[in-house]
Amino acid sequence: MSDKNEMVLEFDSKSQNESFARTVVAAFAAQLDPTIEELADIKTAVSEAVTNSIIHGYCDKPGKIRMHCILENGEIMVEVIDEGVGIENIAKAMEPLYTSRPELERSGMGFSFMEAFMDSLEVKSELGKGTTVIMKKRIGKYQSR
Amino acid sequence: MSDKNEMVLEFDSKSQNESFARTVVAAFAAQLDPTIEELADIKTAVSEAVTNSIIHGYCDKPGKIRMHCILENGEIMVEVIDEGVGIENIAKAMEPLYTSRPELERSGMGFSFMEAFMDSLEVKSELGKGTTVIMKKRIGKYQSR
Amino acid sequence: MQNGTGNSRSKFSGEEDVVYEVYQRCLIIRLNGELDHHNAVRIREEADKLIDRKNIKHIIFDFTATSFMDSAGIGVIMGRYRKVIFIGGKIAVAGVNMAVDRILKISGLYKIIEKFDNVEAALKAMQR
Amino acid sequence: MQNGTGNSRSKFSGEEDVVYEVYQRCLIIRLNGELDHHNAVRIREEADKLIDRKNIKHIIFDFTATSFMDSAGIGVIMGRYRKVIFIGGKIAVAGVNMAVDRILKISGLYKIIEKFDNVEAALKAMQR
Ligand SMILES: Nc1ncnc2c1ncn2[C@@H]1O[C@H](COP(=O)(O)OP(=O)(O)O)[C@@H](O)[C@H]1O
Ligand SMILES: Nc1ncnc2c1ncn2[C@@H]1O[C@H](COP(=O)(O)OP(=O)(O)O)[C@@H](O)[C@H]1O
Repeated sequence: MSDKNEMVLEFDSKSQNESFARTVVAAFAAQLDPTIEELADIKTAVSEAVTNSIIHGYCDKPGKIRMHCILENGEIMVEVIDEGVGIENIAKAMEPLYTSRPELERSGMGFSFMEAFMDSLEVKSELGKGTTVIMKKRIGKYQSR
Repeated sequence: MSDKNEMVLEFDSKSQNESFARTVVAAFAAQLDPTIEELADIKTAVSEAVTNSIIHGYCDKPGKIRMHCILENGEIMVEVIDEGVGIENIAKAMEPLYTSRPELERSGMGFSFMEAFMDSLEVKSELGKGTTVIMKKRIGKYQSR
Repeated sequence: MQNGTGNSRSKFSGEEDVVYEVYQRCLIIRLNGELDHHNAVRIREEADKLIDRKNIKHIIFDFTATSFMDSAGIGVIMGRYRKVIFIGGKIAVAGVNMAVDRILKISGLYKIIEKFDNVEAALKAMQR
Repeated sequence: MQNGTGNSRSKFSGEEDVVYEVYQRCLIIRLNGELDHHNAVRIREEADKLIDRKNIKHIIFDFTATSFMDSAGIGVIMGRYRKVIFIGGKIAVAGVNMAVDRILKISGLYKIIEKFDNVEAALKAMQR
């Protein structure tokens, strides 16, 4: 299976969909025949991005989250897109331990985990427009760590 | 969890995505706390509809399949949509054992299974435009059979 | 299809191994994993090769480890039935779980195939 | 959250039961299932109620049956740490599998909490 496979999932910004989104990505990534560890890495990273869209992007209010995935040449690309409040200072947001919502017991480690568990992480955001997180990871033979 | 939850999945018309589509619907339907049997029913019905889009709608050529799901009031609605060749005579297509592709060892039981395993089935189609299959099933306390 | 690298590989995709065994003129097909259109294509090819080469007369489908089946499975069974019926062959199913049983019932296949608790019982009946 | 109807219900959604046990002033939280933001909200509430009512000093998080954890889990542990540290309490983790261990390592939490093979070992060390 070396040809490209692509999917887009759009779902409601509700916390019970965090688990759903992880399961969907894992089921799709399974086509690249990942190890259990690689699958756990991807699930964790996606969970962080989706949770961020729900609690930061949409501030727990209704909204739609889009997840775009491509499998190609042994690599998975996951894009998590919201049309929420956006991020004013991306560099600051990505600093380890920075969180704008300590009252929710957020640890400020979401972006750090996405970086640690995926090969690459890119964040695009515009205030009032929304946020897009793009993550890539090479699967299988080509170990990343 | 009685409020509405909605998702749309768009994926490539490839046979390896039959299993993926089933898994996604099952993971989403799980929020209604279905029995193993109800989950198996939904997976079978979705598998039939998605397979039909791949082999009949797109005739194994590239295309996109959209799956739209709503959970509401203990019921799951699944819509499987393709923009393939369409069906000329829907009534005839839905007859048990009718198949246009016996050479692929199709049994002509796809629509019969969708009807048997879901509470309701609706088929809309236009030649050259595509086909939409809409299925509903009540989950849990309110047993359907 | 075999996953030679082993150990911690996940088995999520449902591409588990289908196992074929031949006893005299009887072919046993152990349908491990999911039996849908995607997998049916491959199973059909592999089974037909064996049927021709090994001069197979009877076929036993073992569903003990089948996690999913849809109408593509019915097509696989019907197709093999058509191949062996002309030489007086028979088709049996074994290890049928509840989900597969309902599908076989609805399909009407039990009119032309026989169900056994396990492969051993089916083998005994066929070699009689 | 308990699923009273039992038997053939599927456990797909990850809403498995978190179990709380109190031994003297030590609270054991068995994190069965998935620990994400969705479940963290509930666990935080339930744990804090017990901590206040039972005058809890030490907390042991048991990850033996944890199938998933992300940074929301770090938040849950850190939040409980802040609650008990002022009264000289300690936090321990037990039954940590590889995935959870990597997350705890990256988070730096091992600087302030201790890891034990199992709950019994943690209990013994805490009650010393
Ligand atoms: N999708 C998003 N929309 C708006 N703000 C976001 C989004 N994702 C992250 N942020 C901002 O970046 C900060 C850091 O994110 P992160 O590292 O995941 O930590 P945490 O989620 O624990 O706060 C958040 O506190 C928030 O202010
Ligand atoms: N999505 C579709 N697009 C075009 N034709 C379809 C579609 N779904 C079903 N059909 C037509 O309806 C017939 C009956 O479908 P079905 O009952 O599922 O049986 P089978 O798939 O085994 O042929 C098909 O053979 C095909 O001609």
